[in-house]
Amino acid sequence: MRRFLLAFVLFAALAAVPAFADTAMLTLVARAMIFALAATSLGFILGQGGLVSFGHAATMGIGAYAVGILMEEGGRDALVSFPVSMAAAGLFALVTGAISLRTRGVYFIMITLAFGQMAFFVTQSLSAYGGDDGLTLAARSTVAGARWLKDPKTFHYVVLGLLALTVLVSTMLARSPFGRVLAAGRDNERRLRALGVDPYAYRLVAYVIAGAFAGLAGALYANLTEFVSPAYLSWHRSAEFIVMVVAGGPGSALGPVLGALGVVLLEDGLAHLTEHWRIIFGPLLVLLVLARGGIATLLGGRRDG
Amino acid sequence: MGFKGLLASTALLGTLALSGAAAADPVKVGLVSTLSGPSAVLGQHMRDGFLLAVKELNGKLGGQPTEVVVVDDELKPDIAVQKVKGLLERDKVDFVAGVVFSNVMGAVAKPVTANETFLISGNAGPSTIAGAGCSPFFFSASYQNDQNHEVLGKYAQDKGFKKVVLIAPNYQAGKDSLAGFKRYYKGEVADEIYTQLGQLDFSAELAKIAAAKPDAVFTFMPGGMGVNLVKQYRQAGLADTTPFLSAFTVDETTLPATGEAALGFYSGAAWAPDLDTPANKAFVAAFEKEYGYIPALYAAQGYDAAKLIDSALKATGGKTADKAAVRAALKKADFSSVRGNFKFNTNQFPIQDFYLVKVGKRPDGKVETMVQEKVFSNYGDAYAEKCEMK
Amino acid sequence: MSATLLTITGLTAGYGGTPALFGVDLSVPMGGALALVGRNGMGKTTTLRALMGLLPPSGGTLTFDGVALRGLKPHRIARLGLGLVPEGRQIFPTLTVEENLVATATPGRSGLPLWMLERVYGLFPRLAERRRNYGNRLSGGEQQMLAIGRALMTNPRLLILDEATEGLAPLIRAEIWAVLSVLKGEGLSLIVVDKHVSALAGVCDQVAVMEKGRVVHSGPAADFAADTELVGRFLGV
Amino acid sequence: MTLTLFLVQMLNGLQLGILLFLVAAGLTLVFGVMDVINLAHGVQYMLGAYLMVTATALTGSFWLGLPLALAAALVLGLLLERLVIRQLYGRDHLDQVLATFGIILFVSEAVRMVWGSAPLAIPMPQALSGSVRLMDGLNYPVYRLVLIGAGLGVAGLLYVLVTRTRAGMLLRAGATNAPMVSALGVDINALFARIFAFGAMLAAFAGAMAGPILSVEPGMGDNLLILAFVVIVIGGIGSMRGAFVAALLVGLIDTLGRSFLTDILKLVMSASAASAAGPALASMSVYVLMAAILFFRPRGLFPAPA
Amino acid sequence: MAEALLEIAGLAKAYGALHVTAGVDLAVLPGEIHALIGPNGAGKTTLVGQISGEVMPDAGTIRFDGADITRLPVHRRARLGLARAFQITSIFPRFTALEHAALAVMAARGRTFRLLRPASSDRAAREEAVGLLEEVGLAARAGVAAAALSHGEKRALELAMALAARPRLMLLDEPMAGTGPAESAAMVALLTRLKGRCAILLVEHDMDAVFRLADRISVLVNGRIIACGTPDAVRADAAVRAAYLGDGA
Repeated sequence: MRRFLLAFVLFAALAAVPAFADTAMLTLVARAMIFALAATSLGFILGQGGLVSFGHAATMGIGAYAVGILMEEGGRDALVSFPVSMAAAGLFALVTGAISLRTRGVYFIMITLAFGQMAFFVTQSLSAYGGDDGLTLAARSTVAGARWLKDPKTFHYVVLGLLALTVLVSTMLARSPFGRVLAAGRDNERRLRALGVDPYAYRLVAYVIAGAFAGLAGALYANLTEFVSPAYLSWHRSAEFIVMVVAGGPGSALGPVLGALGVVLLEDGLAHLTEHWRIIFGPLLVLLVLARGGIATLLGGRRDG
Repeated sequence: MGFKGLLASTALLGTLALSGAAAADPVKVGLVSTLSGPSAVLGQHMRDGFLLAVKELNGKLGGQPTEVVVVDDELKPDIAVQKVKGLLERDKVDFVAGVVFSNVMGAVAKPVTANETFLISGNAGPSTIAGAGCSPFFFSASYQNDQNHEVLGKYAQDKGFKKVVLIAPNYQAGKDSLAGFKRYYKGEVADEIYTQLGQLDFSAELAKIAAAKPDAVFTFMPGGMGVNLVKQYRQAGLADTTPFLSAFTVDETTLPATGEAALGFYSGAAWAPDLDTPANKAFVAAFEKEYGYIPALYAAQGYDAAKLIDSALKATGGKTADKAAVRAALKKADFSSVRGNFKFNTNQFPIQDFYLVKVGKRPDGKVETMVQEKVFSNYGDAYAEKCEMK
Repeated sequence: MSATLLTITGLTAGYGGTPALFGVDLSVPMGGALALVGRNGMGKTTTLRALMGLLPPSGGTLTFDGVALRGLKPHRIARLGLGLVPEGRQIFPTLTVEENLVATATPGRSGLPLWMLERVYGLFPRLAERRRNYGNRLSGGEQQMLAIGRALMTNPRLLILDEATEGLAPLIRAEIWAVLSVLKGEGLSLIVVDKHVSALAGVCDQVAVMEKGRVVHSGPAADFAADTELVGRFLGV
Repeated sequence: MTLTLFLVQMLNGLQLGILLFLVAAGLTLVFGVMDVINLAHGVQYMLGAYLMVTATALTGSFWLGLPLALAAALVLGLLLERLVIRQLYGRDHLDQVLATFGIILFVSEAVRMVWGSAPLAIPMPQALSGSVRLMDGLNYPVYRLVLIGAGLGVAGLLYVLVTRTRAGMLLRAGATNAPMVSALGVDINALFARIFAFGAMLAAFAGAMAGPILSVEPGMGDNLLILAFVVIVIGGIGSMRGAFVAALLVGLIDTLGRSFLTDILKLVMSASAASAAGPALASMSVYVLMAAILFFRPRGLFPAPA
Repeated sequence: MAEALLEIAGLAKAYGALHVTAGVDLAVLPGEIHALIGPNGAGKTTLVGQISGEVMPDAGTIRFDGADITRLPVHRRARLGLARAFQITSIFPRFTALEHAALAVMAARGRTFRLLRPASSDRAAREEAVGLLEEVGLAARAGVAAAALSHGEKRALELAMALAARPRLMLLDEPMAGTGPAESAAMVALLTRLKGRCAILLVEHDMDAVFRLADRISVLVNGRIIACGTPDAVRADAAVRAAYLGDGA
């Protein structure tokens, strides 16, 4: 109940942002929310399944490139390009996940990094689509022919709605038998196998779902910046997602959201204070860890508890 | 409702409200530069050059009190877009200046010009913006990306080098660079080597070069990569046998690190610290006095960008509202560039002279690039005709 | 046997807030041997863990040769002269037999005959034969000998054995009991946790019986072993 | 493609591999023994190079500067262990990732504030500035040969240290059962602190040695850190032997890929397609190698004994 | 022994020079309680691992209900009706006993691949889980978090989870370990009730319980079965006495 109220207050606050924010503020908050969406999808496999993907930015970047490339080829409508983004990212997750999930722990972290880097270098060599310079979008996607997304406030609410949907889906997945099997595999894989369940297929499906939602985040991000770049797929970005999820607390559905919003807004706030903001931000992360647990653990219990 | 939850939510709203605060009146310029990460030194030069000009003008541009908002694009295009939108929407800047890297320019040019705000490039000059994608709100205070490479290509051709090896990082600017070189060089290209962006060690590439035995090597290897390549080129003994032609590889951002290893290496540029114009002499002296290091190309271009804005605002009497008037004033380029000859082409990129420069030692023992010979006079870029502006 | 080497009074400890020991009192005289018995899960291992500092006690006092042990880190406690042969042996699998013996060896300050490699090999010839084998390649009996040898190499004044004969073949078990007798004869003090009452009575002077985190009976070991009614009550089914 | 060129490229690959090994060795020590994922290992490499810049400037000598820089790195390593890392033992890996990521941000920014963002250089020691003619037109700097030698020396030293000394035994024992080691009278915290600082010093040694051939700049440790992780994962976590083999493998694959992949592709496709695909494939060759190895051996080449 | 449910022949596993199981032959008949005893380190844990599928044998075969399962992975064996109860339960420490049982039921019935419906809405699974808890005497504790259950209750919950698969053979690994006399007696009573529902391979140290429950006993010493027969026969076996019951323990 407490968590429900927290979610309500959080989303109400985000919904109220356009009432007082200027466009720059809206852009910042939209970026934070898109990262929150990607972080939520990572938080699902990381928190529920114990799968630490170090290539999450790659799935998001593939989603962004799907929008960019489609637009370059004349496919402007979000009703086409967004599902294509999700499918492309999901397909990437399916192929790489099928291989990566053979490994465990740190080996999994590193093999997902490897696939992420491969995707990164592929986008970098896409000369037809700007290569390393990236690709400027002609405009934001249309929705059934309408230019809704052009308006920053509408865009804000679209992102907010999709973020809410993602959090909802992640919560429902966590509570389903599927989610329980995933969590059981995380906590005691041996016992789960003895129940007659091989967690591999469950993990793969979870990995693909997370990838597809990261692809959705990428599609939104391409529209926000009206630009796609290999930088979106870099391992630095993947590391940032892990930081967001862990900072917020991977055990709860809202943790990654809070983590992403906190990191993005704090970075922006500190950057206004000093050019050397990292000298403050770094120790803050250390203190956060030393003070034990993430923001969400301070606020309430864990999802599977 | 948990108290802590409430606290967190209100804190979030508080952050939003605070950073949403509005700003004051004078002429505002947003200076976008790369100030963190491995390439920060380029951005630092550009920022210092720009700020030096504003300081010399007593903190005023066109006689108006001026506020310069410096933002770090972190060399991440999406971060740059984010911050530029902040400049446009929140700070309501009248000009955006700067931008070191083309991929950042690719991301920010559209939002700035679409907002009908003038964008004065302090370095990046991608071909799209010089050509079909040109905009009345975009002015380059630097050069078009291909030009410096063309200088070396022309020089290699004139000099009669029969066989060269080209080497550049495997990304768009690297490919453009080699294309620019080949526009004027018609001899044999023994090998085109593409390296990984950010590569540290070039021993494998140097071995290939040595095996090919070219008359000269041309490279585009910016930042720390260039430092490594120069030092290793020298260490491999190639410097004694094979001329090293380069663009954006040996300049005053990298020379402090390469030191004498770069002596005798060639580069192509529209400017060098020893370029003999009165404005330049004053600039270099003032810059060294202010910051304690020798300015590079990026500093000179940043300096010129500020002077260009100053000249335009003087012409409009400090008014920024009439965009057409500002644009007309900018186009005149009525300021004394440290580069001497400087005027705008139809695509609002400069027409200027380009030189072959060579790393040499100053009387005080420091190394810098020195003008060797003029390769192009009043030279415009190859894309201007694709621009529909007249 | 007048002087007391180890005194434990009112020891309480627990795991994650759940108390497991409720005021344990034990003492071992200089050169004495104490048998600690009781059913599984009654707190014997927990007592030993608390003694060694591996589990911080929540109350009580522990004094070893006049030094208060509470609050000391395990390595400080061990260096005072407590040698642990843990439950499950816990041999280092990536070290050879000889390395297991040498790695944590400390020169003796106990006043007792010094333990060196040769002496351990003399005590357990099987170990000498397998000195180059890795710890995870030994049989259970060999591992147990190694665990005892490893503890002896720290030259302790008090040797603590937790279920050192569990699951071993009778011959090997007998060999270990014989070794313990020899060690005691040399003046080494012992705490022995085991289930084999008659064998215990052959080595130990005193017995303490634990039940549900308390010492519920203590007395001469021989008397206890002879009292089938007592043994049945505390150890039988 | 002549045989000489191929051999020269093998030598280049060997040298890159040695450099990677020096960084990966410290990482695998800290990770394998203390079970701490230390992302800050890359900035320790960077710090080593910067300390070397200052130390050589202060002493005016490479040979005096090197021990000074290493000592400073050792002290900083001990300090970092005491302030932060010590709190991370036994914590969730992700907590360690987060905290050491914070350290990266802090140290990188601090380095930039102290030394500035322009690339710096470490002068090559006079005695080693000569070169050997390996093939026509190409000199191989003596310094690089020394670097290879030093790396092999360190590898040998590590081998002896781990397999032959008591410290090495304790290190291996601590890796499998730290509480038991401490129950036998060894101060495990002090042992860990020393291992961590030693690892930091190894990284600093790599940075200091790389300084004369590479530029010293902020962020120089980032990509190397990732490559070092690739190395220890390919080798099998905690295995020093694995780290050595994997480092050489990665060094060779990377170098040979960069040297010959485009030419090889030209045999099967058009020149323009090859020069487009070659460099991209060469860039990812290391990652393809890792994915392939983990596909067939999910715990690396030399998995730790169960 | 053609009708044996589980038939093990020549099973072996060595770690280096250490032969943990060295040619084990064993047969479990349908419906019987077959106890496996032996001193610690005799190879019981490895043998249990080999039967459940966690340890792949170096040599030998395992047949279950006539089919060769020597190389099948754990979950496939579980699906064939070979259930295993572990020493310690709690997949999720904060989940209730009922939720644990329900997960086991859903896993057994193949109803776990449901993505968006809450697990708690599966009525049928819930009812079946309640029935299982009643069977093992945990009905009154259904709503208690697994971590808060007593040791004996956790063992009972383990049994409930194993029973959820409606197994034909249950592998019970030391169900009496660490339990008090009362809990031990309750476990014996429970296993007596289950007798005949499925075959049970019982690995246990508590001799009293073993001799009370088992139809047949096999004795494993140094990786080999040295005796197999009725309790009385095993008790009378000289080799067994020497090797195992020797010290009068």
